[in-house]
Amino acid sequence: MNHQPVSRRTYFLVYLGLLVLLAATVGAAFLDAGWLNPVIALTIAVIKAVLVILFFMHVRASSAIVRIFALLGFFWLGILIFLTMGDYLTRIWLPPV
Amino acid sequence: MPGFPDIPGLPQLPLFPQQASTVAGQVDFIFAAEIALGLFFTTIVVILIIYFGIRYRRGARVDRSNPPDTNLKVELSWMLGLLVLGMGSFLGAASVYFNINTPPADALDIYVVGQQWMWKAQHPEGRREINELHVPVNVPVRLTMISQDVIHSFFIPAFRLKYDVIPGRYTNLWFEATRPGEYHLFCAEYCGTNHSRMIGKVVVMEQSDYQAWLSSGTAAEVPLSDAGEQLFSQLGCSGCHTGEPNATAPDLAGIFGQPRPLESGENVIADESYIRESILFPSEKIVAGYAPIMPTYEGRITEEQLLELVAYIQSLGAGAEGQQ
Amino acid sequence: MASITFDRFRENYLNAGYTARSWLLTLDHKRIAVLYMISITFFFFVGGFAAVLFRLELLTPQADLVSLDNYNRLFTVHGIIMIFFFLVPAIPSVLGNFLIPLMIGARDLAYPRLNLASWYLFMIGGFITFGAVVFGGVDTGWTFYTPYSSGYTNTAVVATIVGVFIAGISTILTGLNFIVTIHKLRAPGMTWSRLPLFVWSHYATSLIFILATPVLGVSLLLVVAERLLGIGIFDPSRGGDPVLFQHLFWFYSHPAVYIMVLPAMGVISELIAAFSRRRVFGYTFVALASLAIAFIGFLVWGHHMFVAGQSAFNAAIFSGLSFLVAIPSAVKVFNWTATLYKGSISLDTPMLYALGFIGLFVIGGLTGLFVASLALDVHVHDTYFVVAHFHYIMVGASVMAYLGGIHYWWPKISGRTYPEWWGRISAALIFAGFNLTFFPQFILGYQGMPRRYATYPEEFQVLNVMSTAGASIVSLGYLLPLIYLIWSLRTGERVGPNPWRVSGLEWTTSSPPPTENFSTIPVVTAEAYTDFPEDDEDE
Amino acid sequence: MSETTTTGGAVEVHYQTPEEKLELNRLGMWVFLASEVMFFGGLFTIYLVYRWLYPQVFATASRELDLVLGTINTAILLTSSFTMALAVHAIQAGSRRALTLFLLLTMLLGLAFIGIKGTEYLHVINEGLFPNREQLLTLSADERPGQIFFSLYFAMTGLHLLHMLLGLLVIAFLIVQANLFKRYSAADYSAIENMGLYWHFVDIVWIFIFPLLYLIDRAS
Repeated sequence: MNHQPVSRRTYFLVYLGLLVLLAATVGAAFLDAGWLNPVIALTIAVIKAVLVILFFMHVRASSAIVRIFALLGFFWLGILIFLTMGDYLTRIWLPPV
Repeated sequence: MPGFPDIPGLPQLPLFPQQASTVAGQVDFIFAAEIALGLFFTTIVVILIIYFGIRYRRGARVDRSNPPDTNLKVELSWMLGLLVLGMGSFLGAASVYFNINTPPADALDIYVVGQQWMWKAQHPEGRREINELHVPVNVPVRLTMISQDVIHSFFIPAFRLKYDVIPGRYTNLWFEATRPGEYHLFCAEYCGTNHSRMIGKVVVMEQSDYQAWLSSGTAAEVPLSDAGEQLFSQLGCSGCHTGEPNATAPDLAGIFGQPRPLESGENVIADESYIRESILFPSEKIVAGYAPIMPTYEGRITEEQLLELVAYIQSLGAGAEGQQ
Repeated sequence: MASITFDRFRENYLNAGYTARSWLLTLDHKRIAVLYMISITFFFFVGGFAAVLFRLELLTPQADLVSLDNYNRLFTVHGIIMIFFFLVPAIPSVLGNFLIPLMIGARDLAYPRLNLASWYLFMIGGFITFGAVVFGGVDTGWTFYTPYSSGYTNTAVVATIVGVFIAGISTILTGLNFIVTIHKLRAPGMTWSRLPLFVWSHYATSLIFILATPVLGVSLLLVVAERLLGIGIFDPSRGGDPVLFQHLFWFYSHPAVYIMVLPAMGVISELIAAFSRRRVFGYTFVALASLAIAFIGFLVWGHHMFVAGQSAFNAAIFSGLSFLVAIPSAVKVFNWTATLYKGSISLDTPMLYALGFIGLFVIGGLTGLFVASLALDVHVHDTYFVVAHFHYIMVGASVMAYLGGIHYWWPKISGRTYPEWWGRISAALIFAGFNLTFFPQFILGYQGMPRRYATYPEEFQVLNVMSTAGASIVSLGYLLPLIYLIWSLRTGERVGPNPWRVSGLEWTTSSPPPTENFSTIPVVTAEAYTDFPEDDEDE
Repeated sequence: MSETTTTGGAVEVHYQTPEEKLELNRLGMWVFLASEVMFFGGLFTIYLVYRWLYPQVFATASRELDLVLGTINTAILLTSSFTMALAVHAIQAGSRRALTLFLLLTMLLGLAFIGIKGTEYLHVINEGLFPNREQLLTLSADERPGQIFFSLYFAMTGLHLLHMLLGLLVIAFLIVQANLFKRYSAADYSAIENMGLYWHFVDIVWIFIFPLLYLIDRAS
């Protein structure tokens, strides 16, 4: 097994990418894009998180089981958010009885 | 949903409490149906366990050759059967639930405030009562409920109905009583020391008796909307909500139940919750064309007074202009 | 029971050391399991004592034995201690801890130090909470609903929550340990399709441990922050929604029901196979049903909130999903029943517990459908119907399985037999007493008696008296095993590796097992439950 | 690998090879992080609910936070993640010296983050924006949900900070272990790798906290 799954050069490029994305997200916040603002902010955040997970945390070079557990938490968080927000989003559908 | 047969003398049956509302029979029907379903499965499992337990007891000389290991068809068929039965029960119970959750438009309004540890009810005509609720028989009644402190739950077993009474937000419960009499009223959500003493009774009366009861109140018990109108000027609301075309605050006549355009471009229905929220947190949902200048009344007004204001604004909407 | 010549001085995990240090600093999963067994037994009797007291109070409609406040404290003690300090850790931390390495052919769990740390965290949390609820008194119920818990009660909520939080960390670490162990430390040949069903169900349980517990942790922390710092996230006077707390609370606490029942199902699968002397019918389906229950169990929490102010639409989704969770549960029951077919059934104490489990679980599970039905739940929610339902699942089923498992593996744990006659008596007493205690509560609930009531209208008295009578029988039933199992440590017959003559790796090593479990790591060549030694009884 | 236990018996023969030990510990850490995702996830869920209920108040309240400090802190944390990645890289090559250097750098950056966060807290508290403070109760009385925003601000950043502090303690411990006791090598670096995973996770949490709290509606 290769003990160094990611090279220094890649780390540096990812780091630069993260800083660029940080600048992008701060910049985008000053554009008045209405409902798109939070969407842009969260999309950039997700890209940053994925970069960190894939490269800094070596998931790109990891075993299948590690990848599954890397996804598991986020998947379950999705369940929590989806069904909780489901309540708040649909409270206006019927009169709140 | 067919109703559960209304057997005379049912109250004597230990399993079922009195049925005194239109949904009670429906709920009892679902209950009976699920008991039947449950008995069916329990009997099968119990009989099989006893039968196998005796027939295949250790030492018994029986044919034990080739015990089945697994059988996809058997597994799939009982899964599918359960799915069908489950979805059937789900749909039956859900249809009654949506009925419970959709009050008819012509329902009689009564306001309920829960607090540690009592129930307070206000009738639009002015009668107020504590730990009792008088309602007419055969008339749909809609309760608008709110709590002054912690979560309570308004529970009338004879009606098979309950709904939580939550601080900070109105909840509703509607019913149509079918049988005059006195029924238990319980608080079903644990609310502290005297939770088990937060009980009372619901008195279902003939409609004529109810009218007589309504008008037998003291002179202090003015109709809610009148009390609300008084508050409206006392608190200074009428200074801005003058009703004139160029006033600094919107005209409130005829808005009740109507969609209101907001600054943010959305629409919101001016229901009880919206009116309450606008009095307590005025700047959150500003009606388009107005400045956020209204002060908050949070902490300066009780839940009962809020309900009086709601009733007052509702009474303004009674005219035809509300339909425009 | 077959007795073979046995070297009584053989080195095993029990005689590996007698000092307090050799127990309190042990890294042996078997010794840690024994430590857990002692601790949860203590908590069980604390919680049980509270239950006896308030059942006595409920003999009469008035509050004459204890005050209203003390009644509220008693049911809170009962709920918090029983759930967080008995039911949740009972089977995983005792039987799971003891058996998972033995069953998969490993020498220990993946992280022995972490395992010991889990026990210490459990004890620290346990004693903080114990002190708070017993000496301070907390009256929120185990559900800690806001805004009562965060703004209104003036009891020792903060200390209680701190204890529960620490115990929560302990269960997360236990779950983590099990997951890594099951993934990485299986003996050669022990493929996933050969894992005992006990291990499958503990794997599913561990997933719930690690994914649900933190959500409870953070929502309880916010209650503490609200009390101490004035951070007001659920406070309605600032626009907060107390119902949001319920969402987060039940996101843990509904799956927590499966934390209590899944390991129990694992135990039952083992017992049914062992005492029918055949492979569990539909092994794959029973195994996958555990995972299905764990997964669907996360999608149904809203059925605790049908009348709590949730949107009717969302309530309907939760109701539909709740019916789905019945399918894998029923699949298990049907498969256990089918396992009896063409088996060679003996009704030893563990099997009596297992059959009792099936009976109580069927009733508890089916009444689960009642409370999952939207309109019906409007009526029975927060009444004794719900109380009866979840006691059938959590006490009826889980405790039966725990006791059945303890009896079945007692020869493995202690190296000695237990008195069979007393075992059967206790199983029968518990089954009968339990039904007498809780069946009347179904009727009571449908008649409308709300839960957590210290006083009640007089027409409910007859059923309450029946319930209390049953509770006294059940208490006796629970005391019996405590006495005769301890007694058997001195008087029980010493046994060989496989006294039940059943299949499973844990029965291939001596009883009690040596510290290193196996002298050489076994190589597995057979499917689960197929390796029964020849039965010599029919000769 | 073998460990001696205090029960007197020798137990451990879990790991056949160093690789297997690394993989086992790596899996353990990821399972733990899945749990941590749900821990912070509860808070994020609460955040989403209230932002949906009170979009205006959240936008107003968010503008009270110092964007410059927030951005600098984000950059610092990203940099610390980078140095942490290099630390793991160093020990994978067996260099304890480089490991120590990068761990020290990471600690320094982490301390800088905490320092800046501290001044930000002081600023916010002095403005009276701590929930239940007189100013917040009176200044924006008709915007009570603003208190929920600041409650969430303190809860989310506070728990994040707590995780950072814990991480810094462990890094300090690792530095001591590596230098005083010559632990860790190219074949045995689980502790370092897991510390890295933890640190990156804390970074990811911040990556989401930053836009959600600081960047709600800066345009208007």
